[in-house]
Amino acid sequence: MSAEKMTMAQAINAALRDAIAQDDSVVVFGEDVAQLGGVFRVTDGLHRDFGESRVFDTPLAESGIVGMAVGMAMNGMRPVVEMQFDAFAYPAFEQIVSHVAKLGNRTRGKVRLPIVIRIPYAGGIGGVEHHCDSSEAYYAHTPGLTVVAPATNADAYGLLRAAIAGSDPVVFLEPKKHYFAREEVDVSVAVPPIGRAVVRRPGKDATLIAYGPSVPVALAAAEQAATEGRDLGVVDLRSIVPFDDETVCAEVRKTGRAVVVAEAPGFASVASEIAARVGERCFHHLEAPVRRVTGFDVPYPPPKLEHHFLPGVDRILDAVDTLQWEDAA
Amino acid sequence: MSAEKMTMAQAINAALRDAIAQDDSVVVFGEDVAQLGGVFRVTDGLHRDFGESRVFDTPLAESGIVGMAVGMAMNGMRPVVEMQFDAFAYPAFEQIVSHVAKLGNRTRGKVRLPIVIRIPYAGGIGGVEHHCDSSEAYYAHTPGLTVVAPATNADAYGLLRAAIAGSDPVVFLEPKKHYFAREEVDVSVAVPPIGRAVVRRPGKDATLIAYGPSVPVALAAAEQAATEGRDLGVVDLRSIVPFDDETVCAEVRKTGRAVVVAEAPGFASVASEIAARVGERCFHHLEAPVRRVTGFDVPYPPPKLEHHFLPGVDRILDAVDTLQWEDAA
Amino acid sequence: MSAGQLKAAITPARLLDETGRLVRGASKPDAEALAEGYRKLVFARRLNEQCGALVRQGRLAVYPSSRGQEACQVACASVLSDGDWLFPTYRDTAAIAARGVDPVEVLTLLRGDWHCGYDPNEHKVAPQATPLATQLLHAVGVGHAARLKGEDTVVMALCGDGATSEGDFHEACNFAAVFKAPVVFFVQNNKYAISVPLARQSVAPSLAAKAIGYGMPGFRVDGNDLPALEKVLGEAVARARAGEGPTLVEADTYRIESHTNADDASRYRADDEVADWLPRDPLLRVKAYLTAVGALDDEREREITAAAEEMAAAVRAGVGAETSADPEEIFAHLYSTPTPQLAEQRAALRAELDLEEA
Amino acid sequence: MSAGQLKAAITPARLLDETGRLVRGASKPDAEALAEGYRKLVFARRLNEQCGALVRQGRLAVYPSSRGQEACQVACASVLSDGDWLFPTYRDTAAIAARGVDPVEVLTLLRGDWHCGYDPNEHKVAPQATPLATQLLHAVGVGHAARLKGEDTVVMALCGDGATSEGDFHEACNFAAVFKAPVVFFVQNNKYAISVPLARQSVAPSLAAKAIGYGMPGFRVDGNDLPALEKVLGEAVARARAGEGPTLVEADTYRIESHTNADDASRYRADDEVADWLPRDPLLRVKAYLTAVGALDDEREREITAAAEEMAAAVRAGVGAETSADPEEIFAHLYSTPTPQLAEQRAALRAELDLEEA
Ligand SMILES: Cc1ncc(C[n+]2csc(CCOP(=O)(O)OP(=O)(O)O)c2C)c(N)n1
Ligand SMILES: Cc1ncc(C[n+]2csc(CCOP(=O)(O)OP(=O)(O)O)c2C)c(N)n1
Ligand SMILES: [Mg+2]
Ligand SMILES: [Mg+2]
Repeated sequence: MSAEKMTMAQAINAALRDAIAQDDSVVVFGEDVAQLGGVFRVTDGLHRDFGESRVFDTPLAESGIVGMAVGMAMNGMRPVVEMQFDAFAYPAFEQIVSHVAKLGNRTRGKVRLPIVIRIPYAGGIGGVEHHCDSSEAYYAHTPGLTVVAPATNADAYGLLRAAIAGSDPVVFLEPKKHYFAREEVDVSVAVPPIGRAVVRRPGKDATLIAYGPSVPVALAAAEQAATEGRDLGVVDLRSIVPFDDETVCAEVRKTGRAVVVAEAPGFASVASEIAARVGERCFHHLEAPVRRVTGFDVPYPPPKLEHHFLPGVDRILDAVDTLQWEDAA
Repeated sequence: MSAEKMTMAQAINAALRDAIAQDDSVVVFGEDVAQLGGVFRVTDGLHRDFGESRVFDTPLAESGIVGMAVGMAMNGMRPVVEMQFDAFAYPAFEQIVSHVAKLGNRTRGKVRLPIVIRIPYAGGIGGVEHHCDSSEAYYAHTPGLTVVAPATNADAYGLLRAAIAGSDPVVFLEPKKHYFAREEVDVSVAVPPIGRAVVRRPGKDATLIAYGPSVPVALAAAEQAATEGRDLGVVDLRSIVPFDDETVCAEVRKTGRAVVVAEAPGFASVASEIAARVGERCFHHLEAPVRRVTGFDVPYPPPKLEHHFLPGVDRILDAVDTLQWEDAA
Repeated sequence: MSAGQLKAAITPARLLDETGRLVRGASKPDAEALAEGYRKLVFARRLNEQCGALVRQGRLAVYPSSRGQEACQVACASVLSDGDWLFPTYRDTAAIAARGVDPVEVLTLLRGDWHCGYDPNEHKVAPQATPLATQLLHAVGVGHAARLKGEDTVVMALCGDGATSEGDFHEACNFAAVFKAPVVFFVQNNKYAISVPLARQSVAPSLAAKAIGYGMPGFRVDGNDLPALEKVLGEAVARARAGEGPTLVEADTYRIESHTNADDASRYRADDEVADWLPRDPLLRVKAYLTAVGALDDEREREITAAAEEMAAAVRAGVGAETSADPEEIFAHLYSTPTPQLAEQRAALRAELDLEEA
Repeated sequence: MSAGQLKAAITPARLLDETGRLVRGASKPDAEALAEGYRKLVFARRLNEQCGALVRQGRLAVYPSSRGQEACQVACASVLSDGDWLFPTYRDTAAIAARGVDPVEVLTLLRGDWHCGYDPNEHKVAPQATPLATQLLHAVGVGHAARLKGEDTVVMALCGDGATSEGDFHEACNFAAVFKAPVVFFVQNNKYAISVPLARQSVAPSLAAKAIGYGMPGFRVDGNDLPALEKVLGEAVARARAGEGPTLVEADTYRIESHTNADDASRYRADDEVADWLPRDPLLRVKAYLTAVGALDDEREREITAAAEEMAAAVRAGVGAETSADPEEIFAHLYSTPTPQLAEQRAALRAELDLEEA
């Protein structure tokens, strides 16, 4: 198969379709995923094509969905479940933290849980409260989970295939604002494995570190900076857990300057972790403190105010400006 | 009243007792808090002395407990609820994150929720799985919550009184391993307000930053270091949110070296936040990277292995040793 | 638990049949009160239509319509006293309006201006809940607190058929029953949770039958029959007020429109099904009854329509008015005293905005 | 929903009365099978006692005893086939042993060596669940997966009276009913959740009555009556196996000891209450019956006692044996391939340990 223009929703749909077709143990379930094809149409057509035993709607209960997935995985299946929106995964929090993340460890690896929890996440779509949370910190802080956040449609396909095929539970964060953006995707070309970051843009002056929905924003900022004579690199983490220290540190050591970009509120967040790690591991290469450009420490704002909350190009460039360029000269 | 030897359980009991006696709107409820006085006896005698309308047992359902607290606070009460153990607060996660933390904001301050969620937390007591989680990162990352973690019995009393008296929701983390440790407490002496850190021990060479159960460990490490000729200071945060940047940065700027000590797994944690903030705000004062001594990124281990997980004096001193003392000379 | 109680939880109570005739054995509703109810039905319907239009004009981001459920919307508000509380969902805009809140304030949420546009304390209406079933616990808390304070407040807690599957529904019902809290749980069973039909939500003989498992009375009622709803809900409110604890009421109704304008119901249900429900319109049967008993004539109908038009015009004007959202408001309400961190972040945003303006 | 079904969910079924006499109209249990059941009861009791002793000797950190509930423990295991699954709680050590798992392996958790000491797949026994009610959903998942795969596996899911208040209990029952999953929910209503009495947990006519709200059969049974339990649970298993979906069974029983050794039950219940339950001991009545019908004599009793003593000795020896916990194991199982971060942390711990040893 060769490159095709598709949206991220279509890329994920294709990944689910191919996984279901290839492996009898893959099942897809959640709220509105069957007949409707999901509120974002991500599972469109799967129920029609694979039937009720492979793709089905559940009662409206997220703890139930995830808890049932645990049992199905214990009994040899590979459940891929959808939480309808980020904040609606919170009712399943106990199941995710106390069981999905820990059952493999609890049983000394006798039980493995190949579960993928798909979460349409983050903002930028004008959604009302509870529909735009960036909840990755909750999962990334929980040992035992793999946390993936694709930024490109090709990664959405490839990382989801890898997540479904693996033996461990994965929280798969799908940036909602990408669902309907078209990109060339060649599903026959393998993407790097989960755990590997990718340098989306090399840069000599400073390194922007981002994942998921913040990657295109970081790229746009780098684009803009280039017109102003500053050469910014962009690292796309792709997965938050495992974390690719090697790639991140290699880039930062080259530039001596780093800005972490993420949509979630910054306090005790994944951005904090990245800043702390980079500070710890690249200390002697740093010309300036690692800056974080994140959402503010407030609940996701109402639609008319979200643009003030979201880290944008200007805010990133402002942060880059504070990286003590004079001193470094 | 003058100083009295009491355990942290007793100090908290006294705070609850005094708050109930002083303010008719204070109510205490949860699982086993009434007749039994709590599995840690923290609420001992309160039901007997104040009766069913002030102190009562609920059905066994944590989301129910917190959700009911939200409603009671909407209707003019000051609920103080107990989650029996750290991991058993997870079923209430949605109520905490989507409502307790956000309802004040949602209603433009028309509704305030003076709720205190008491959580016996962290390890060191030989508890089995789910009974020793350090869950502060989940709460600290959630905008709208105040997160308090006392390390001394006097603070346990004073901070809890302040938490109950305030207008905003507080997650009050009680280090279990302190419950039965006796200290002098004079409840008539006010402690600094929520949001203020305290320098428990001044030090010239490096600063240990800790909170809750890690404070005595940090103090013991400083004690030990002193015998080896190194002068370590210890900052006790007391509250994680709000965070006292001023005190922390003042100390770190003096010493140029910082080690963050916390029991929770380190990834995307409160320790990450502290390291990131200190790195950002004290960059030019730092002689060495900020080190983190935290729990490993694994589920809390079984009792016989917990001592390998917990940050102890040796591990802290090892980290201090890496703070590039040669270079700094 | 008697056989009669079981039956009441399974067979929907009715006062008016679909043609507006009093069912056999039913006592006559008060015509004047019912005419007032009819007026509210017309208002609710008009509000649903107006909001739909505002969505099409791009003035509202989204609107979950309660078309077809107007009798439920009106009844749950009309059985409450001023001191009582209403806990609505996103679909219950018309119920909130029926309670007396200015619809323009209610629509603040769906305009995207703020999460909640009215003061919950003013009309004793909680913010519209989006996370399903969570608000039911808050309702229990308000009720239990009232009881502890010796007040006779009653709390009307709304949710949909889908929401009954959530753990919080269970915990709320059970807490209310155990604490004998003065709560009326009112489930508008409109047969769908977005696309998921009732059969995938529950295989119980009825949703009201769940009451048995909590030890509280459960009633099923025709959700398109205003007087029946007012009777059943009114009795539940009276029991709650008298200290007899909670009741679970299930309304048998139907969501005529899509879940919201963003939804396409044709993907999961047949037009026939909707067509079957149209003749069961809650307005038609009240109108037929009132006309038959002479309590509604053309003039009164015109008067009601005109008043509803006035309301709709006010909604159009209110929603259409320019609002100036204050970016700094996102920091303003989170804590009663802002943390140093928020003060810092607010200052940073202000500096950005100042720069933009300069 | 018939009146008979309602009665079965409320009035406990019984085969043997407290004196061990067959109740009127009951058909005789098979004496040989019952004698085998008696043997298991004695084992379960002995295991409870042995574990209590091990706690007193400091060899186990804690033990939640099922003393008084042994009939439940034995019955829920004995009605299962090899391919079926058991989902136990922390209190169900005796049930797991009855299923054939070596008690020493089970006690790994309470010795503090590891979170679960047996291989769940070997005997098809899930790890003992501590977070209440959460395991019920896993049970539904195992059952639903079996059904999708065309297997006739049945899943026995255990919980206590307290756990029925949790949201997960609700979601599990509802999912099972909607999906017709082959699950038997078995609630051991031992009247307390730590200190909280049943009355604070539920005011329903029974816990089994909750089944009505899920559209599944519910049965209440005397939880100290082994043959009655085996009958009711066995029928539920048969229904599940036949594709007829889940059943909720509530056992009316009593927790004779404190919640665990760390608990002091005298703080919340009167000795009288316990004394009332002692004559309802599940062992006594089976013994009386078997003796009366001549299926148990002194020799057989001695033989059973001796075998139980042997088991206890093995438990003592096994639990007493030195174990060498490997500190690095805390990193070993989390991911099937360790993350670089864990590899780094493991190396750091190893370096520490090497230093200590050096
Ligand atoms: C906890 C939670 N999960 C999922 C959603 C997404 N969602 C919004 S409305 C809805 C369907 C609700 O159905 P029902 O309770 O029947 O109410 P109705 O919309 O029919 O009035 C869903 C799944 C949500 N809002 N909250
Ligand atoms: C989610 C959760 N909340 C609280 C606890 C603490 N806890 C352990 S056992 C128990 C009581 C359980 O009572 P019940 O379900 O009746 O079972 P029993 O112990 O009587 O067998 C409680 C509250 C827990 N383990 N899990
Ligand atoms: Mg509905
Ligand atoms: Mg119990």
